[in-house]
Amino acid sequence: MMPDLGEYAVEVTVAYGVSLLALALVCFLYIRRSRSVKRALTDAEARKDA
Amino acid sequence: MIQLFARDIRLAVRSGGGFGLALIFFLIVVVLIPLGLSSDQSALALVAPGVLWLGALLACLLSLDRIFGLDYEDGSLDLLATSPLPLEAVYIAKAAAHWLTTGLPLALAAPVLGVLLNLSFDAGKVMCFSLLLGTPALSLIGAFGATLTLGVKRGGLLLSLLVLPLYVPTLIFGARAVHSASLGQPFDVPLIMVLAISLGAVAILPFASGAALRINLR
Amino acid sequence: MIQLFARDIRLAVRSGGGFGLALIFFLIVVVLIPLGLSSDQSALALVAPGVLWLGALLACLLSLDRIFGLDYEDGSLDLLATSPLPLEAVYIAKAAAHWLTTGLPLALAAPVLGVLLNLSFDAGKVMCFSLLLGTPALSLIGAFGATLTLGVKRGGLLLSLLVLPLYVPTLIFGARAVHSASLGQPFDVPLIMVLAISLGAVAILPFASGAALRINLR
Amino acid sequence: MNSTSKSKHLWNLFWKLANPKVFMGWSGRWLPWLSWLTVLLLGSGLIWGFFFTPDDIRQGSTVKIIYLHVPAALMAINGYLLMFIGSLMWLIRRQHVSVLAAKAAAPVGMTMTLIALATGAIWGQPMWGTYWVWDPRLTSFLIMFLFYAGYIALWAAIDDDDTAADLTSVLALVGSVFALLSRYAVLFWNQGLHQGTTVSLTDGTKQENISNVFFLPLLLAMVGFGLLFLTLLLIGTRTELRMRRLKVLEVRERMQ
Amino acid sequence: MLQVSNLSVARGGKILLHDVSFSVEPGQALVLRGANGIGKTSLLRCIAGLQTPTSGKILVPETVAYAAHANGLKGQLSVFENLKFWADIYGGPRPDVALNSYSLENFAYQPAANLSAGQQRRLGLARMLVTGCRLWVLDEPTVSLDVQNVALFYKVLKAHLQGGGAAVLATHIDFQLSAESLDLTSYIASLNMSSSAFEEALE
Amino acid sequence: MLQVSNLSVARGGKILLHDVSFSVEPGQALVLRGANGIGKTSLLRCIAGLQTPTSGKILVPETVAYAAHANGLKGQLSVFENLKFWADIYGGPRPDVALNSYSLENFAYQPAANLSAGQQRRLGLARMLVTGCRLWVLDEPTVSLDVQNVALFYKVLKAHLQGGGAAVLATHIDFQLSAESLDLTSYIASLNMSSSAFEEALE
Ligand code: HEM
Ligand SMILES: Nc1ncnc2c1ncn2[C@@H]1O[C@H](COP(=O)(O)OP(=O)(O)OP(=O)(O)O)[C@@H](O)[C@H]1O
Ligand SMILES: Nc1ncnc2c1ncn2[C@@H]1O[C@H](COP(=O)(O)OP(=O)(O)OP(=O)(O)O)[C@@H](O)[C@H]1O
Ligand SMILES: [Mg+2]
Ligand SMILES: [Mg+2]
Repeated sequence: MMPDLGEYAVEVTVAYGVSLLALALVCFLYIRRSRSVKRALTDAEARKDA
Repeated sequence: MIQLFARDIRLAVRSGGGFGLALIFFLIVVVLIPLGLSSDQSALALVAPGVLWLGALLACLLSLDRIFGLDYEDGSLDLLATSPLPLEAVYIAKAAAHWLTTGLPLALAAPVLGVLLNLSFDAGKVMCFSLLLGTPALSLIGAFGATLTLGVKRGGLLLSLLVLPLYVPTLIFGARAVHSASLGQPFDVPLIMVLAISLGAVAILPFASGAALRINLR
Repeated sequence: MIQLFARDIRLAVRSGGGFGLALIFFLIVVVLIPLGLSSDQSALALVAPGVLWLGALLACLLSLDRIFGLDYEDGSLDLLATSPLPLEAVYIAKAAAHWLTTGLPLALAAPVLGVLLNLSFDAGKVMCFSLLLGTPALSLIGAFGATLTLGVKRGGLLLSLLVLPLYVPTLIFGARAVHSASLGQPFDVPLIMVLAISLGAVAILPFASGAALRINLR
Repeated sequence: MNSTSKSKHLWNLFWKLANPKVFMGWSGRWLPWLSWLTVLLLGSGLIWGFFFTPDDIRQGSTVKIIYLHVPAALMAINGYLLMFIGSLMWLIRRQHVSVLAAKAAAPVGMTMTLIALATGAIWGQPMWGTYWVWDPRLTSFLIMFLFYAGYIALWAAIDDDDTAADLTSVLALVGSVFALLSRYAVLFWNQGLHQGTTVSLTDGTKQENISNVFFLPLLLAMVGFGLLFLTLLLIGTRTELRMRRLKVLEVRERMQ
Repeated sequence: MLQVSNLSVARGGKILLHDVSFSVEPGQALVLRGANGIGKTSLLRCIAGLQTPTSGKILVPETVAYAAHANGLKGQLSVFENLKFWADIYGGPRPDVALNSYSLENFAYQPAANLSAGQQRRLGLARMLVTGCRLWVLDEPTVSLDVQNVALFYKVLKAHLQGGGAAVLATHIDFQLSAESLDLTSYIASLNMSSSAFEEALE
Repeated sequence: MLQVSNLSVARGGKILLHDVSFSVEPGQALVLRGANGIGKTSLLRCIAGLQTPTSGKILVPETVAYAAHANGLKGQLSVFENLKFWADIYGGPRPDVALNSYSLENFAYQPAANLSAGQQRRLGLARMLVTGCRLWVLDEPTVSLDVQNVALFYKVLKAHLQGGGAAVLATHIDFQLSAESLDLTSYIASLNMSSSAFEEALE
């Protein structure tokens, strides 16, 4: 499965690891904040209408 | 005391002056120095320990006047002085909050920034260690300076002037430790000196600062 | 406008933040940097232009938040805004006062301090000249940054974070001019660039700053 | 539909999106599709790049880093551009959506900058023998990172939303002028080691000095990164818009 | 001299006052009244041009003299220098008369930082006289003043009105000068008015 | 509860008040009166322990609650957090009662910076309640308060006194609570008193 990365295996995997981690982190933060704000807003609208 | 510490941290975070700011300032100084130097790369590793220490010191310096200045101006320092909390405790709480929001992040980031200045990873570790031992002294000495210049509105420059000479020993020993490490020489003596300065500051400065605060509020 | 300029200078002198303070800070930084460096003397002349420029830049930085901060806090900026003086003129008067109390003394002192760093006298002259041309840009950019961070109490660190990246071109060209001069190379191109930045800053920043002030007072 | 009326249609849509309600509706409709497309393209681009491309003769397997490095660098620059345009539109036409989009773009752009810097640094070790050199392109990227940081910090430091929007926009405009200036200053300061531009996006065709086996997955990764950027931008802008609404409701609630 | 029509005033994104209209002629003073937090300061800031109203129109002379909650003094400058500075900025009369009217002559060469709260307030009020402006906008002018000094303030204000000047002021004390007063309570904006269509649009 | 005997108070190297004596018992309030600049603030600062008198003695409980001209609020913290902080520092009661007494409940979670002048003052006064101290030292407490809120303040003060507390306050307004008042005018120090023996020795 894993391709042969030769003598630079560490560098390449670290580069992919770090980047994907950063991307995952920023996606996670955006989605989490989006969810919490959305929930807070629907709650607030519900309270207003109630 | 814990409450005051917690309040100061909360205030720092709220006003956007939390953990990140000192760090980025540190980064900027590290970027500016090679830019200001000629494009000669070889000199860089040579100056790295000094530059990193100096950057940490300046990042510390720039936030010093917040430590007491804000409370003095809005009158809450007066109120704190009439509260059951002794002024020495006020000083310690505030210096500790300052260290947590500036010194600690700086120490942790230093090895990474060291890479930008061609510092080896081993020397980077010593850098981190020396900053961990030294930044408490920077915060304590700085907060002490801040008590002296309380009455001077926005006396940032004056404060730096008072504080910088007091920072010299810490800077010299700290930078020397890293420098020795980067040359593969032993670095325990300067590191112990840095620790000694921090401990000495904890032992003496609360009393000096308490007195200075009392004088300034009079 | 002249009155505001005169008042700011008078205030700077009265509160002990006048001509001397920036100078002494500059001196300390210039002395500290070699201390932080290894004791290698030959490297010193090489790094001197950068160090001097960086010192000037940091000395400038430390007094930036005074420019508008004091007036904002005690309410006189509100009053100035309702006065017949346009806010652009307020900005210019204040930036000019800042330059006179920090930039100018720094430029005049730089050749002398250059001697401490093994800088030749000719290069020292160019140093002085480049600072004379460049410090107005530093003051103008800095005052612009100060208008942005008005509402942020004692936002010294944030202010530096905003301002320092803007200082990069001035620093590079200024230090390069001196570096070239110390190597006996032609230095007119970078010097002209420094002048151009200063002129550009005078042309654009008053409007940006006027707008920022208006927004902050709203 | 001919092409002029099509572009006119897009242009109209663009301005209509400045209305928060239209924006919420439109983005809500497209977001799921966009997310799946992102996963698909980014995933296939990176998998192709990582698993199914040959090694370079000189660079060995490190050439695989290009599928992260170049798209990230590209998006970092685009993010800055977007921030600039959003700020400008806010100052001229005072459309909240544009400035909130600028606000939402900044953290993504900063992450992209960080990825470009990190992958570049990791790449530098085997190629140049050092993690970092003060090469002009690298240096200007670092400076751009600082501009991002300043922009985000200013947003964070100001309490009032409209004031923050105005001030950060002024900063973005003035900052862009100085960013350009810095780029030239840095070029003047130092000649570097870094690769010249070999991929040109203007015509979208491959250039002579990069072969097809590398170029196609790279193109896919670039499109993937672009879509990811867009997705996060939409999510972020929607969050900011909702946040504004939430604040109004909270103030009102407290008053009752 | 001052004409305010259908003004809406907001602060912090919330509309406070709605549809306020009044006018002040030369020789008149208008006292704004209302509970704490009703929006007096915000209204006065609009008139002074420091804040833009959300709707409505304000007709004012080109320059007005504004005295806020804060005095805007420079502690390091002497009382005289403080006044002289504002006189220069506005191109108004020399500070001597102003100093005398608030019996600050004895403090003229003291740094303003050394004044007590009430003395600083008097200096803040004396500033009005050196601006040479005909419209004064005063936010709680009598705060921290003792009885005698309040009387002094009345005297100065009366003279200003008799000279064809005008004034708008907000205060909580019983105002002992014959002046119209306007109670802002009836202009309180209802809660569901939002200051920006943008925030409404999201429902 | 508070006993002041033969006190001399100086400010800026000048003796202001001379030979002041009074005492305040639990359940009592004392109103200090006097023209602007007579030395009320300086006297209160002596009582609060922020300033040392040049001569005379002050007997006070270990901790007193002091409210100065400035409110000492943190704008970035919410109203509740501000009070909570002081409650923690003094080990006093929870802020809820204090909030209610000054009808600040609605603002509890707003940053203190967003309050109007009068609202900030109320918050400053509410701080007294969370200190749990029995002696209150108040410097012009009613500044910027409207009539209703002044009444609120009276109510709170009365409750404090009835609970065995005591208060010293300086004010310029007509004080509508039955309280002794002390006019400081008769204690004004003559000019040739100097505040330091050192300066005397130079003659
Ligand atoms: C931290 C360091 C680095 C940074 C900040 C950086 C930045 C950039 C940027 C901004 C681009 C896009 C330029 C454009 O599209 O015109 C780029 C492209 C590229 N970089 Fe780097 N780089 C770094 C290190 C490296 C290293 C070490 C290598 C490999 C030896 C490398 C190889 C490349 C290549 C091959 C491209 C594609 C050029 C092209 O075809 O357009 N970079 N880099
Ligand atoms: N820092 C200072 N240095 C020198 N003198 C001062 C200083 N502060 C106040 N004074 C002087 O001391 C005197 C008393 O001031 P104080 O503030 O105690 O008066 P006060 O009775 O509180 O007046 P007010 O009613 O105006 O608040 C004033 O005449 C003032 O000029
Ligand atoms: N910076 C701010 N951000 C948000 N809201 C604010 C801000 N400043 C004031 N407010 C709110 O606006 C309202 C009006 O404030 P304003 O200062 O105009 O009142 P005022 O009538 O002058 O009151 P006072 O008599 O207490 O001075 C208050 O309810 C206050 O809570
Ligand atoms: Mg008000
Ligand atoms: Mg007083």
